[in-house]
Amino acid sequence: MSEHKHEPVPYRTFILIYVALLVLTVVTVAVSRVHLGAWNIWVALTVASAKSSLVVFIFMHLKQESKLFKIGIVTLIVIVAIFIGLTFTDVLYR
Amino acid sequence: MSIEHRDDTGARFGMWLFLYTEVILFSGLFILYAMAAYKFPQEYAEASHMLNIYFGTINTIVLLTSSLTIALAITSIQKNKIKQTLILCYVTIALAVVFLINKYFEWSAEISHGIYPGSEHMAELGPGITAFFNLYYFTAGLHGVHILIGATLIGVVAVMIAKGKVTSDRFTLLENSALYWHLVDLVWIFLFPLYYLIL
Amino acid sequence: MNTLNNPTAQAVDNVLIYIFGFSLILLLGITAVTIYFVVKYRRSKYPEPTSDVEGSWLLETLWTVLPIIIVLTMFWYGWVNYVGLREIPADALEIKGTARMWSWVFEYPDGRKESKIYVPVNKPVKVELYSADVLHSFFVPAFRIKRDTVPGMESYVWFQAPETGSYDIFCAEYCGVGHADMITSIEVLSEEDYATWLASASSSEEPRGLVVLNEQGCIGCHSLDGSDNIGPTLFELAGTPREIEKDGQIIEITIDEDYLKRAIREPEVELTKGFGPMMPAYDEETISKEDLQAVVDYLLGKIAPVELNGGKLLAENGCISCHSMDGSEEIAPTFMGIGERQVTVERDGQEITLKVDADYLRRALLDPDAEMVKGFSPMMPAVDYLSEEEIDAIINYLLQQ
Amino acid sequence: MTYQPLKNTGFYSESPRPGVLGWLLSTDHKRIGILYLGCIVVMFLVAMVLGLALRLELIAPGPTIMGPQTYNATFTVHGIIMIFLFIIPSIPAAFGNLVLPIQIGARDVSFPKLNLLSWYCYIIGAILAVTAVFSGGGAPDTGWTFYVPFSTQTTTNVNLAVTGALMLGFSSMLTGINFVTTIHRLRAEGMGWGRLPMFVWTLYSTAWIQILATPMLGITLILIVLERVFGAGLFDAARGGDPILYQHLFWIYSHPAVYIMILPGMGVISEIIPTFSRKPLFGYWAMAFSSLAIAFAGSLVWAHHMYASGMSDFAILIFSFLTFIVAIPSAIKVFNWVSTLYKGSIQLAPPMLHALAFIFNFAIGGLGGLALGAAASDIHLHDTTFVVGHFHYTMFGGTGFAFFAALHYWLPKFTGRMYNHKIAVISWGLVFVGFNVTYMAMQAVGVQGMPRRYYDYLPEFMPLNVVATVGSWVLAVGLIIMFVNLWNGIRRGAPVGQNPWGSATLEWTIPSPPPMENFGEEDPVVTKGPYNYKGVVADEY
Ligand code: HEA
Ligand code: HEA
Ligand code: CUA
Ligand SMILES: [Cu+2]
Repeated sequence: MSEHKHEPVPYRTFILIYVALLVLTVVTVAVSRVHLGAWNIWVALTVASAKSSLVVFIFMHLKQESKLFKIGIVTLIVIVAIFIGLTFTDVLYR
Repeated sequence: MSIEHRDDTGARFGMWLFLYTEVILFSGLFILYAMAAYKFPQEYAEASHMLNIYFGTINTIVLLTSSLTIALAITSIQKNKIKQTLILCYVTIALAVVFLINKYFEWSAEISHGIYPGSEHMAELGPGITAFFNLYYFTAGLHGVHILIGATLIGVVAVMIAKGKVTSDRFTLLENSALYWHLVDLVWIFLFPLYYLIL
Repeated sequence: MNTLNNPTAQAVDNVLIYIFGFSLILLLGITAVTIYFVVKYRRSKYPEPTSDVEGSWLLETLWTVLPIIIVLTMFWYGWVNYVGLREIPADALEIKGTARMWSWVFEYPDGRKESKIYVPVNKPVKVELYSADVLHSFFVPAFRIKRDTVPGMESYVWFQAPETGSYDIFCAEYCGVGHADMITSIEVLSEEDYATWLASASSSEEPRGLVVLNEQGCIGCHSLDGSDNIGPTLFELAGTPREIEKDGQIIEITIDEDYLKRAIREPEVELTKGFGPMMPAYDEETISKEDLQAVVDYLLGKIAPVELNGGKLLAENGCISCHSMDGSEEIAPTFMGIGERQVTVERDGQEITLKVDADYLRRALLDPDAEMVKGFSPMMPAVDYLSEEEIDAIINYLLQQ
Repeated sequence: MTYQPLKNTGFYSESPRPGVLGWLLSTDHKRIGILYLGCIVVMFLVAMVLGLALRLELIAPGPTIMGPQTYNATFTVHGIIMIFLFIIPSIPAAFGNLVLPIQIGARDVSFPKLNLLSWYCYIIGAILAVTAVFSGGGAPDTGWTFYVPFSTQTTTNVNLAVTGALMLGFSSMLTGINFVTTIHRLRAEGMGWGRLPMFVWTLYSTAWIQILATPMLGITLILIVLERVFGAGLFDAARGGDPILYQHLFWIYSHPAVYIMILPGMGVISEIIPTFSRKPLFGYWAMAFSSLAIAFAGSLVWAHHMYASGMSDFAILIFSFLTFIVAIPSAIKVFNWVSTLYKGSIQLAPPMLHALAFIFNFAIGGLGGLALGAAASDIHLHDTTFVVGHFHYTMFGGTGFAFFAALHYWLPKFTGRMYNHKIAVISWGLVFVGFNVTYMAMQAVGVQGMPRRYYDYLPEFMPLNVVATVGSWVLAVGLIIMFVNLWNGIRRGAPVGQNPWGSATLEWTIPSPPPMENFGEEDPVVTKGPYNYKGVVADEY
């Protein structure tokens, strides 16, 4: 089994990402205090997705992993979306 | 070549697959959340106001920091800085403990207000709010359990590092428990806005 | 599958026949080809394969596209007919049906409650469905309609019966021990029978106690005829001894008013030996003090036996639909003035004329075909399923006409 | 016949640890496979006897051999055992473990220890499920679907049963993770994706379902327990819950689960039919992709179990449509199997007979599924014994027969002994006939409108019920003969060479039973496809 060792990620990168995450956290909290009605939830979710992709790609090294890993993630997201989406076809139209 | 051949990528892939299952596990609770949120928008806003946003924010920061430290730990073990790695692991565990203590105070505060599954005070608050808090307790509770597991994992790995079983060229165990820890963080990244921040 | 000529059943049967038909063709085709190949290319005849084709994209596309078309027609046909099951004709009669472990209560617009559905023939009927406890399902095979009753949610079904008669209602969603016994029926009555049924404020005739027992569905678990099923029977309770289980130990008691009241208000406290704690408690809201008293009185037989009403019995048992009260004689002799009438009947071959009296009527009820009234053909069912008392009541009633 | 000792006893004798521990602590995929197989067959027999009891009760209206409570408990336990303890692990966990690594030229799965762990999860689950029957408030009576609110109210022993199911789910999940990783990482040199035996492809698709769907069962069951313990009321309408959402969560797992059940079975059939026609599988890639398609589309149709539940009509429109789409890949498979026979050289050995029976039964079951998938007709058929007929046709007539086929096909490989063919054929005939009589009658009485889960029924349903019950006796006789024959085969059948059927996949290129580590010193190098029978000869036995 050919084991390609990928280079250690420099500390700096991690620190930067960390700062970015903190900033985004502040952003959500701040935004959530202003009234946007239904938009609040969507903003919150977008920010959350941004944060999580940072964690997944950098902290979890997905960036360095092979294509297989990425395809896996996409599949996962699609499936979760299907589960939630199709359940809504019931609850939304009842 | 024997069956004890080594396949780090395979091991990591296996771990990722396991994380998928964890995501689906929580997605079940998020489905329930979404449906109830659609049914009771006002009640949900009200209820989330009853949660203490400071506890939530602090815990978010705590978890993000712990995510950072464990990520750094991997780089440092790759650089064969064993001592540093160990310290980073301990810090991570410490942060996990902080998180749980924080949660303990938060919950005891809420419970003292009579807000917990099955309490008669909740019954008075009406269905929407009850639904919110039931889900909140179960989701946060399940997340708490994962924190415990993750911390223990990292603890075990730390011991193995100290014993030299996990080294700069054989550190998949550390990577995998780090992956698990990041997942715990990921769940919270969604849990936090959904429960504490919706207006 | 007996295709019934009522709208909902038609809708469903169309689809069933379409899909089953197609399926049968496909199944036979596939099986035939398989058997043909197996026989033709058996190893004894062909020791080695005579071809090594690995596949054919032409065929693959063919048997991907064709099935898609086939199933899509099935899907669409199924859907449009389903829509028919949900769209209720405007003038539908509305009945409120509530399921509970393990019985049905149907409430009519005039507030009357029955454990059966009585509806006029040829009238669209909407049944609004509710559940008092767990999931149940309102299922009428004859009309091909089914819908779950969900706690905290309203749903409905509709049907229209072109023929009078009795149609079974099953509970199709599993709901515990009584699931299979949760059977009642839709009684489709002719216009005039329905009118009589509406008029006869039936429930008031029966003693209040029995009415409550029926309404609350007690009968679902407790028989009145001495047979124990899910719960102990309610037959002749007065003064009978009972082994009951109270906090752990078995004690023997004789059934009396207080015991019965306790047993209804808080059943789980004293359990009759050999029965599980399944009965729900009935509090003030569900059964008022007065009703409770009425029930207990009824159970202990403290009330005069019901005065059976022959006229009502005739209506209930559908006699009226053939024997008119107004002298008209389409199908069968009228009941009008039957009390003092001469009839010419045909008994084993020869004709005889006789005066209508009690035993003639009894013979006519129990063995109608033995003495056929002149000019009418044998079609009346023997009503031997009626009790002695009921038959007497009917005869008295008829003689007074 | 006279007893002949085996020349080599392969992985049975070679083991790091001797005796029982050598089995209970073994991480060898073959030994774990055998452990699974043993437990699964035992569970199968137990649940079958329960099934027989159910039929006996239904031979006449009214209580015949049991009362309502017993009946409810019986079909619940029958269902739970058959689904969670028999059919879901049956082919993947037992034959998957035995065959998969060898077929891809590996020496074991990626995570042998995890593999053993998943077996222990299975055992714990089994123990919990069984104790649930004999302890506490009595055997669970919820049906295998655990529908709320009944399942949260009944006084019977639901908690234990549910926890058991949870463990079993976990076991199945771990197997899934193991297989996906193994197939990706441990394929031998030259074993490209285009050379994977179809059995591997189906196991791969199955494994993905096990990973992506099973956790949903986990959370659902956890919620039931929490509901019962803390009375939280997540599904309680009075407290903002929604009983129908439970059904969504349950079926989000349990419909994909039915494809966990059938896909490996389809894989087995796709191995056997080419072997006994000595001809390549027709439409290899179509078969491979249809497996993935079933796995994916299978996760889009769950709510077709809920047409009558009070779900929105729009949802019914969507799910009915998707349900019909999911039938297509199955159709493709059937057509390809039949075409594989064309111009072959067909030998009706016992495995082949079971495979052909599979096609027939599965076609009936699946086509019945179409009648259930259409909105209007399902309203009538839902929760009638037609549904019971449908899923026995797919699960027993499909997966069950595939399991029998696999037993007749691979047992000689892993025991080194051959069973008696004549008896095998006779038992096959009895099982096939008995099966169809039983469940055809059940489907028919369902169309008449007899609801399922009824211990008692109206007289008009009696004739067909009697037929079904009598059929189940024929079935019983056939099955007993079959199992006895196989058992004798294992004990003292004639020793077989390494390739009794003349198959072309890798497991037949090594001794029977295979040695530890499967292959000799150097790893195998694959040079030809799995269905290339050129020059492959079946050796005598
Ligand atoms: C191995 C298990 C298995 C399999 C493979 C299937 C396969 C299918 N099932 Fe089944 N099903 C169950 C197990 C299974 N099912 C169980 C256990 C239940 C009941 C659960 C409970 O309530 O207890 C159930 C219930 C069930 C229902 C709910 C019924 C109800 O409760 O109202 C429905 C409804 O749509 C359904 C549909 C289908 C369909 C469309 C398929 C399709 O995948 C079938 C595809 C196959 C074919 C189509 C036949 C082969 C193809 C041909 C012969 C070629 C010709 C075909 C065409 C041209 C289309 N099933
Ligand atoms: C793989 C799945 C599977 C299999 C193989 C079977 C096999 C059988 N099942 Fe069942 N069944 C289910 C899965 C399965 N079942 C499920 C999931 C349900 C739904 C439960 C619910 O509603 O919740 C169900 C429900 C169900 C019902 C409906 C209950 C109801 O709704 O009222 C009935 C009724 O007849 C039934 C009967 C049978 C019969 C007669 C067999 C026969 O095939 C059995 C054949 C075997 C024998 C006749 C005995 C053979 C004897 C031996 C092999 C040797 C004996 C061994 C020893 C003594 C150790 N099953
Ligand atoms: Cu009520 Cu089943
Ligand atoms: Cu399904």
